[in-house]
Amino acid sequence: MTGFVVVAIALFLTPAIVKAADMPPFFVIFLFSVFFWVAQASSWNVLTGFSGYFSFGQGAWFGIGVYAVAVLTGKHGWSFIAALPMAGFLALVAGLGLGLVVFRLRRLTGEIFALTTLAIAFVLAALARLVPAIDGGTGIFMTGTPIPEFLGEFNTAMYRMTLTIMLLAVLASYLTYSSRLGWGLFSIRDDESVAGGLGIPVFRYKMIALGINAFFAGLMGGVWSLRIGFVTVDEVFNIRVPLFVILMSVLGGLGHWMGPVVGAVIIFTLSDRLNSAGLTDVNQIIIGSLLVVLALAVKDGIYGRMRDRWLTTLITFFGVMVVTAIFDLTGSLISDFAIAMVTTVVVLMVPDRLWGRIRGRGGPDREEGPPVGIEAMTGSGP
Amino acid sequence: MGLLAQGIATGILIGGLYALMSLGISLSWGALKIINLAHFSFILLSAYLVYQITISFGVDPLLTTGVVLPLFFVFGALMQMFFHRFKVDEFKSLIVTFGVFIILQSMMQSIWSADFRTIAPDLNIYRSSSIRIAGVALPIPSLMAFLAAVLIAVAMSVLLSRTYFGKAVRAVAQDAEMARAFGVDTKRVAVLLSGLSAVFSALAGVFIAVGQQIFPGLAVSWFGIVFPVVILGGLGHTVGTLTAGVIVGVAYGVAAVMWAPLAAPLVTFLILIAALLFRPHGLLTSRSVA
Amino acid sequence: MTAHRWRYLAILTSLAMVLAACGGDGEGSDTTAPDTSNTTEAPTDTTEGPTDTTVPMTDTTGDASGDPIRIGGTLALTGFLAATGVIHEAVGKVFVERINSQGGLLGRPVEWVLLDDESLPENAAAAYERLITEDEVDLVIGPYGTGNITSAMAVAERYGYVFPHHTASLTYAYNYACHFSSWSTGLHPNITNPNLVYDAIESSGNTPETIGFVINEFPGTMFIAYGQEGTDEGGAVAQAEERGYDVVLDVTFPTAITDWAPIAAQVADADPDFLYIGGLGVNASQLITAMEAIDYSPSGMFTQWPAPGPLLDTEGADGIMSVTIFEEHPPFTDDPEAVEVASLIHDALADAGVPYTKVETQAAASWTAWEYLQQAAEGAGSLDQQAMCDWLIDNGVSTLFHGDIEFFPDEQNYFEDLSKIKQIQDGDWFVVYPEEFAAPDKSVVYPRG
Amino acid sequence: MSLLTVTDVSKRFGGVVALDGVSMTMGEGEILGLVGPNGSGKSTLINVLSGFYPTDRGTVVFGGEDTTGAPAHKLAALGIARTYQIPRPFGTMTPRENIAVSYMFGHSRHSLEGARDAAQEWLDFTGLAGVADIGIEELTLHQLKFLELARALATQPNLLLLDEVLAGLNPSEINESVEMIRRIHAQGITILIVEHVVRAVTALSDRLVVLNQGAVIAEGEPEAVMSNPAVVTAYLGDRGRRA
Repeated sequence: MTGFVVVAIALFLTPAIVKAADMPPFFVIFLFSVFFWVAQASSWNVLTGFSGYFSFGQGAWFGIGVYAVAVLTGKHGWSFIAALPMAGFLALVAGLGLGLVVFRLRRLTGEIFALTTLAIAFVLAALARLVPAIDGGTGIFMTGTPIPEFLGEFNTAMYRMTLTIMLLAVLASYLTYSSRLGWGLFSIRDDESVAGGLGIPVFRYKMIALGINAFFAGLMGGVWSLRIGFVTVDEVFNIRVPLFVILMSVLGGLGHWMGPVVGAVIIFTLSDRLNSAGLTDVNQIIIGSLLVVLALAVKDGIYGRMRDRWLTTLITFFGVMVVTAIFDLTGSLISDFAIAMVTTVVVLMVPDRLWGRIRGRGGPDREEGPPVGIEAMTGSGP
Repeated sequence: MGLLAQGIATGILIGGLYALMSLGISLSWGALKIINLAHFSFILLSAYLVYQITISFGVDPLLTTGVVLPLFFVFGALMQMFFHRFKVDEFKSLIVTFGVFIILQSMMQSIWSADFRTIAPDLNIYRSSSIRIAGVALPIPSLMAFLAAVLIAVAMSVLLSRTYFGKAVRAVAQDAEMARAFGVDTKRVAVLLSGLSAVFSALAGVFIAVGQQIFPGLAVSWFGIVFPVVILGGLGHTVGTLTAGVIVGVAYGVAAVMWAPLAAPLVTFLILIAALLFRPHGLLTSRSVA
Repeated sequence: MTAHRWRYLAILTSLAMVLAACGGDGEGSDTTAPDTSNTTEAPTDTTEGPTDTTVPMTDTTGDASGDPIRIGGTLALTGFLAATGVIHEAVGKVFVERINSQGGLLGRPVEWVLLDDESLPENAAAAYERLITEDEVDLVIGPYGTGNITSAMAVAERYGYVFPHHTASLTYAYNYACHFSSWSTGLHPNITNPNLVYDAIESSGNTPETIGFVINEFPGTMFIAYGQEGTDEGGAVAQAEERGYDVVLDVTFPTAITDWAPIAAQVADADPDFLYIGGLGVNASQLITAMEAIDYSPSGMFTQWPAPGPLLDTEGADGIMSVTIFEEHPPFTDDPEAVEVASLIHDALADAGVPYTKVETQAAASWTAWEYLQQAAEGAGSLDQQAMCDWLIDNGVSTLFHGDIEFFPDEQNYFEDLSKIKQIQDGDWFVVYPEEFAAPDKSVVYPRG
Repeated sequence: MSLLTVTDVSKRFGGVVALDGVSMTMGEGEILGLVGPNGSGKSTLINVLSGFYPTDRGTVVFGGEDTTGAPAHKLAALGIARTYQIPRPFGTMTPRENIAVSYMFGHSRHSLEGARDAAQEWLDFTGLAGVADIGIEELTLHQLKFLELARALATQPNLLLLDEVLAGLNPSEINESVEMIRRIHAQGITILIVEHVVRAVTALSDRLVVLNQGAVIAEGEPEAVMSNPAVVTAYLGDRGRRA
């Protein structure tokens, strides 16, 4: 918890440091994009990672948030700061509404649940197109939307808002993970009816998980409407958001609150660097292969490996970081970070058996006592 | 009235194409427990291949099936071997095949560019020809797709309900372990079925190449049609899939004509959600493959 | 064993990423990075960095020498706008090569830092932030697509960069003092554009009694068809009614439409004398195909922003009209330079694997936007954004495809609508209206043959 | 006084009648054996009592409170715990974590803090302490059965429903289990035990209830019940009776 506070403070100070250290302002912009994805992935993980209900609904909750703010500010003259809470609230209502129907039906589990959530997004898109009061196809401009002064100029404001929401989302995910709620959800994921038999209020817990997911996805969507600038149905309700959060969480490791955080940082940094190198097509192919390889080879996601080989992780990461920084290989801190990160991931991807041989002994490598159960999948639980 | 009749007629026909696009996904999902998103790029890739072969050799687009379909049978079979090798389950398959989908998409774009491709009319006599029945015009491309879909749906349901292969598939669909225990060569069955599924998707691609302009963005736009059809029809249920395709096609057509084209997707998905809530195992309910 | 092989494949993939990341930043790092701390403050300061770099280099050799002038921008190279984005990519490359071969800009070579925004406005915004604050490009040029341009313009405005762009359709929304549209639509396309179309039709001597509208539910096409949201001014539909045409059909369809048969059926049912398609890309081709499929062909058609190639290859499209800036026939091709550039663009598009390589609206608009940058920099004699902006407003630009252009600050920097009407006649596009731009002995054919 | 009263409970699946007007009571602190041939409705009754299936007809009163149709988690909270014929542990958790979860929920509501340590009590009780922190997949069937018991006990129930805990165990393991059930009972927990292994049930139970085709055909002292002709018929068919 103290660690959490320290990180929070550090992040809030970062923009000032960036300015003081004459680092490119893009650093700030880069960071708030990371925050966006961390929040999205973390909130998704509370539902899908913890309770095992695979959801494509992220796009829907996100979209509701975006449109809530866009419509209220753009069409009803609300101030941004007044509209923002509605983004979270409306998404929450929609989420609970879905849960109320879906979670009552025992058979709506597994892929059927997943596709229901997918369908929801399509329906919302169709609605937004059809109803002029929402969009009606003309799109909504957010570029002119005034932001309250106390938040600072645009990028600073975006940074502060995304950071706050991201911290709250991760905190929610962490608190869930380290409480009865979390363990109740894990039990539901493992065997829902047994969980019920042990006195876990299955329905209520699933509703809470879905609520947390929808609320933060929507709230962040509300902030993001400013970033999108010109809100249209096709941009807001495309399958990109749900697919990225899935990719990020799977890569980082479902089930632990840290998994999506790690995954989001890795994936976003990678695609950002590849895009900035003008290698989008490569980016696509790499992301595709990453998906395939990780789903097949790295069972519990990178974060699991990071815990098992925490020492290696630290040494590799900071080692590379220092080298690239000292010899100024890239001229950009973000790129140094990206390289260090990728190298670490590469090292962590070395399969257990081979790893054991490298380290001069057979068997899977563990640099600490072999954790099992939730531990294994997720590292130190509560 | 004539308008409505026309709307329904074209709806039924386009429904055939939808069914054809959905069959492969439905079968591999229902019988092999593989949610194969790669099928979307299979459809598009086959359309591109048809286009390429047609314009390079100036042949009739329908003749290309001789090359394209076997090719995709191999693709499908190889893919299943791969899944088998790595014991890919339902959940993993969603992620893995999505990865494959992304890769194929960007490859197609880098080969054929993002621009629109059309088989010029002189090579494609089918595109805008049609036949009239009782004042209702039936476009040839969708008519062909529809007939193909009916043929395949019927053939498959016969194959699945009457032959040993069919029994084996059903056994695998119900409980692969058990099937193995009873001496069914589950891997061979799965590989064959996966190959067939790919062929159906490829065939859909052929008719798409014949019927419309193709571009990389197309594949994603199919998600919204195919998934409703697959779920509505019932996983692995060929006749059900055909029925669902027609229902979606007609619903789409009628909603577009009577209300607004914008409303069509809405109607489609409301049908889907209703189905998910009340008939999660498909219209002609049958949990197993048939 | 194979399990391992796959894992190793993972390692290789990741290594590829490392290289990619390095490579990318190699590109980024080979520029002099002047004091960056200013770039976030007031617009005037942002130009300080760039202007520093205009100081002549000591090792001046050859005609275009010294530090390259870096021009940043994104395009929709992937995603649903990519089909057209690829045209703008090809044109930009041609322009940059040509300017470098002709001694560069201000005596310095030009480097185009092109990124992909995946057709997403938020990516465009992020990319322009990066280009301006991290890569510290000297100049920016707009992306493709209304949404992306809108988001990118907000960034350019934040840093006071001159922002030339080619294809933003929601003209009324752009108030940035240093944005310069190279599109020929003028500030009120929702008024001028439909009127041009109707004038063209009537120039044939025949006036349609009934008209039908099939409109893509896309901001740009909606704007031109129905006027600006909130204000009831203009719009193709309203103006058709003003002219006494009887509007017998008015349908909007979703951008990602998959089935055209129902709309075709509706058109056939309404059977208008003239069909106005507010379509993008292949919409028109798809609709015509669907109508042909039910043996219906309207006696006159117009489509907003088509992909010209596929339309030529569409059975039953002969006689359809559209708007354009430039077509490769006299009088446009009387200028030899235009012909030369056009041929360069052909090759570039062919290399990019684009089937239809002729220069028309998109390519012409794209080229013009680049001309803005070039002439502004040369005119102002520096890369000072404000100076360039002022120079453009004071002097206008003389363009290859639009002729001389003058920007009207009180018209949000737009110039008058210079659009022309083109029509497919015997298998090719020809400008048919206004007369002075019409191809030799070509005029509007309505009703079509 | 009776802890559980079942009155005229019926349950049908489609055309099949699984329970047909079953009535029975259980006294505080007794061990009741529920026996009957395959498909006689034993497991269905357990599922009804633990709230997995709603009843079609009839009422269930537990601890003086009408619990007919109450959801499983409510019944668990009231103090009903069950085990499963085929063990169903939480696969991603260790035995300790499995027990900790039910300690947190069930009849005993505890926070996460100390749940892991609290689990030790039942680990020791069931002799699983040695395998407390290894993966579930490494446990033997015998150990999994004990984990079922430990997990049920950790909810600190008043009524424990044991669904064929002895099935698939070898004689020595059976004796061990019987011993353990006695010790559980000694803690004052009322036990409903469903069994095939008649020898063990008769040894354990104070009373037997015999189900056949969803109906109670006999009830009472174990010996008396086992010699009841109807019961013999049910188990062995008519030949058995003549013999």
